[in-house]
Amino acid sequence: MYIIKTGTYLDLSLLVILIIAMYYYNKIALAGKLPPLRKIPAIEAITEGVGKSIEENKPVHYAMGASGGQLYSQLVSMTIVALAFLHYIARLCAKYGAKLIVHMPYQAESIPLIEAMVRDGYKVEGKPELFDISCLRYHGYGALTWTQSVTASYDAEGVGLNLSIGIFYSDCPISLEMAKIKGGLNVGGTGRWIMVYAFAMMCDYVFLGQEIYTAGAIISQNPYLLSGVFVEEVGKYYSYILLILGFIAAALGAGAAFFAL
Amino acid sequence: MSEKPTTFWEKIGKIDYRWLYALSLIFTIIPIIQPLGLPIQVSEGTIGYFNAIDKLKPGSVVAVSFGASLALLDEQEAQYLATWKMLFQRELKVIFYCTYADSPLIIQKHLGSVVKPENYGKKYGVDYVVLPYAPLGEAGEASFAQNIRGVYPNDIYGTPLDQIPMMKNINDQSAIDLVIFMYTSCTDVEWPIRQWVVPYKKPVIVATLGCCGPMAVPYYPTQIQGFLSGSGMGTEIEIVSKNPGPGAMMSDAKNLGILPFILFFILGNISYLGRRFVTKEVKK
Amino acid sequence: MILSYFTPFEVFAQFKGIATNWVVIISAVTVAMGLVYMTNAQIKMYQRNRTPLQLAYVLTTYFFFFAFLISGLAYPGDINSREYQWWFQNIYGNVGATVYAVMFFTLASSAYRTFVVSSIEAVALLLGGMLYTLRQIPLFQVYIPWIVPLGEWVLLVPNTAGGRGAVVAAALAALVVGIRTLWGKEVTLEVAS
Amino acid sequence: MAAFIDILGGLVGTFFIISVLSMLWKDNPIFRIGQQAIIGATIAHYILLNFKSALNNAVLPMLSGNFWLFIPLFLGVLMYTRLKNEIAWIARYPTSVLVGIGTGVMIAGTMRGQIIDQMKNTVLDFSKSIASGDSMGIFNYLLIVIGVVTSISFFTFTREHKGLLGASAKIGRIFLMISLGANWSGELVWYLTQLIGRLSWIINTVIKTMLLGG
Repeated sequence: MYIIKTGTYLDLSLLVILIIAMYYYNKIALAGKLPPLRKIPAIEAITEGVGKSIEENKPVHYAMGASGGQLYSQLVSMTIVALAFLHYIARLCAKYGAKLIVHMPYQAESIPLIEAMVRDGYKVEGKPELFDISCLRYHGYGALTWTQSVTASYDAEGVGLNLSIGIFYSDCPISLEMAKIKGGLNVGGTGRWIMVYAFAMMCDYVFLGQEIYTAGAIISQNPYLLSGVFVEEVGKYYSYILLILGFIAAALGAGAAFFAL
Repeated sequence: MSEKPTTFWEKIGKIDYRWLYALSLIFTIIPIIQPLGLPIQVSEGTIGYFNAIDKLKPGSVVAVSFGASLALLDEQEAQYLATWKMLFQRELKVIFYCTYADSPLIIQKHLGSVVKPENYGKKYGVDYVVLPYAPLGEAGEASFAQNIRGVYPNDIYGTPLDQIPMMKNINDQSAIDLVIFMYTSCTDVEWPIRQWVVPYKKPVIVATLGCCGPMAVPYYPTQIQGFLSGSGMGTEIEIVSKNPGPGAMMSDAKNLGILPFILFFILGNISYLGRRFVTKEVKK
Repeated sequence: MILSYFTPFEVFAQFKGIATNWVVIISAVTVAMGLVYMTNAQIKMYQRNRTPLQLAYVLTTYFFFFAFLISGLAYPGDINSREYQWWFQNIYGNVGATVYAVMFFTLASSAYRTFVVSSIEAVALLLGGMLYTLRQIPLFQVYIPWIVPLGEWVLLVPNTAGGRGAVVAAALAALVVGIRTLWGKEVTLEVAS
Repeated sequence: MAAFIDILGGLVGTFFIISVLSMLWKDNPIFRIGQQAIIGATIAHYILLNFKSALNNAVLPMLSGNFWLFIPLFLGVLMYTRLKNEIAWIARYPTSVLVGIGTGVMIAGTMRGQIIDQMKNTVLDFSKSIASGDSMGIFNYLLIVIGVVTSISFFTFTREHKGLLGASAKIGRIFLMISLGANWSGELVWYLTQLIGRLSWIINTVIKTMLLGG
């Protein structure tokens, strides 16, 4: 009996390579020797949007998707990134005195994390008293209900900046377009490629797919997160090598066997 | 939409969206009230789908894997209704087996009030049988092919299959002459190929959503004998089988409903080109 | 979880089964929390805008909340009863389908704004969008028959290529977040603690 | 003439359809009443659904001897400590359990399905087309290989997009844009079908059949 299941060798090699790369880049990052990352314009637009909101006396809306509170699914990483952005926007709102409205996902189990993020954002900026729990909005079950309620909130309270980062399904084409029509500055992105089109077409500044993860690292300026971007690049080299080895194996008539490893 | 447009070119690029919405609504409603009968081109997949049913010998057994969703019914109802009519118009034995939670509700409604089998002289238990919902998945499809009673011991009314006359000699794939696989998740097209075509060489036709059509195309005609995707091909099967249904109205409404958008798309580009080359308001 | 993926040992598969069952139970129990936050927001909205209309909005929410809660408990068969499903389908079914319908309008207006020939990227976006749209409309299939293979080519070739690259890149990033979380270096979760 | 209950259902459904559609015009009380109603209804539905699940999957099995299920039930209850700020820290334990399990699920599922299999399809489709000698197939699958390689390169952040990487990223961006356009299009026509379905339901089912008895 083998210790490792057949059909998972390639997976294991990828995992091991990423862990080694993470260990290596963490060391470099902690020594402060990481090279700078390419700029993502949408990051700067967030601060611009907060300024616009204050100027127009309208709130900043933050949405992580109607189903954006998934903690135990395949998409948990996107929830974690969305929480990082939530912390960031809460800090900016506390710092500059903008009103923040958070449209929470329907997964109630994510609420403790969401509240903790917002509270801590205000606390870090030394203004915990500005936190108002009624800024955390719960809109019931399902993406379609959420969409309606978020639109109603734009109508009733106005929208200066609409920052939408996280897991989005069919909820974003309405919420993004309505924020745009109501005059809001739309900034956002999702890792779900099938819905990125809505962000690309409706946002003033967009994070395309993977960019949300990189942007999450940049806004945190945390060495572990920044080093993660370099680890991702190692993963990309791995996929290129896989492609080349796959072609060689296919030329030798063993393409399918190679990928079954 | 906040700054007021000044030039003509700017104005046609910043028309209030509500005009687009209103026009789309009006153009969509017209064919619903009065179908226009705009031309339809029948595609090869539809002809293949029709022929697969049409060439069956009297007494053949058809297994319908019915994975229909209420939320997506508008997209597929025309396909379903035309298929039911075709099946009941011929001397066939039909097994409907539900593979999605909403499917029993839909099939009961269809056979209860829309396409009544008794109007075609068909009797429950003799000419057709409806099996309840079971979350089959691909493994379940394989099990069904090997032993129908292992997956569905009873029909939708709780009657054991052994007590249903039609099912007397139908135990597994060997009795099935055609599989109609109806599904809503695009990649599921591979299931009947892997579980019916490859191991048993059974003829298979499929019906799915419009967006899933391109994923079914590569399997036609080598592995599947025909396919329907979306309400467009639902209309086509209505025409080919001479069974009018909701598809014609759907296609007309689609044809007209998209026109305001195309008009606005053209206006948007004229506006951009005008502002770039005539008034030079925008640079490359 | 990871060991159950890589190793053939039954004990890990059993643990995986138990763990996935537990998370469903934990999240099921937490479900009423949303009601507390919704109530907070409703009270605040009414305090800010003490009008009869605002009061009507608040009362509507709670009327429907209790109506569904009671009817979901009162009928034999609870939420699976015919009566409960009748109400739920007539309201939620129609709202759901209509919200999808509204998206047709929002997608159309966003394309009016963005489908302009302003750059190579924008042209690629509008070509991908328009060719496949026309391919799906019956009238264009009749009068421009070559749109069918062209539209399908767009979907099966450049769309597959671009989508595949984007999915791989996002998956690698998600994987890195996951490894970092298990390593205990995910600062986002440290903040929450 | 249709039964009263069907007519009532039709009218209720029509009200909610119009309520949702009216948001496109502007904010109005019909939209807001419909929206508030649906929040209340869905929260109740969600609570009923989950409490039933907790009852069937935890409480009843626990009462019949499976005492271990007390642990997830208790962890679920701990989540509510978030509502009292002084003891809110307790909620991190059940949260950690959820995130830990979620991360394990994600890592195991992502590597094969979203990375290795994507490369596998890219290689095998291309090599099959070469074996078959279909020149159009070879061209298409070669284009896919180029598209996959260049679009991945677009997501490089550790180097500026200049030189060879810049050219590759630029080509990759075009593939990405076509993909976004195609995704948009697929959804647009589907949503149009939904619109037709709802309008047809109001006109043909509610007005013509139920109200006018046609």
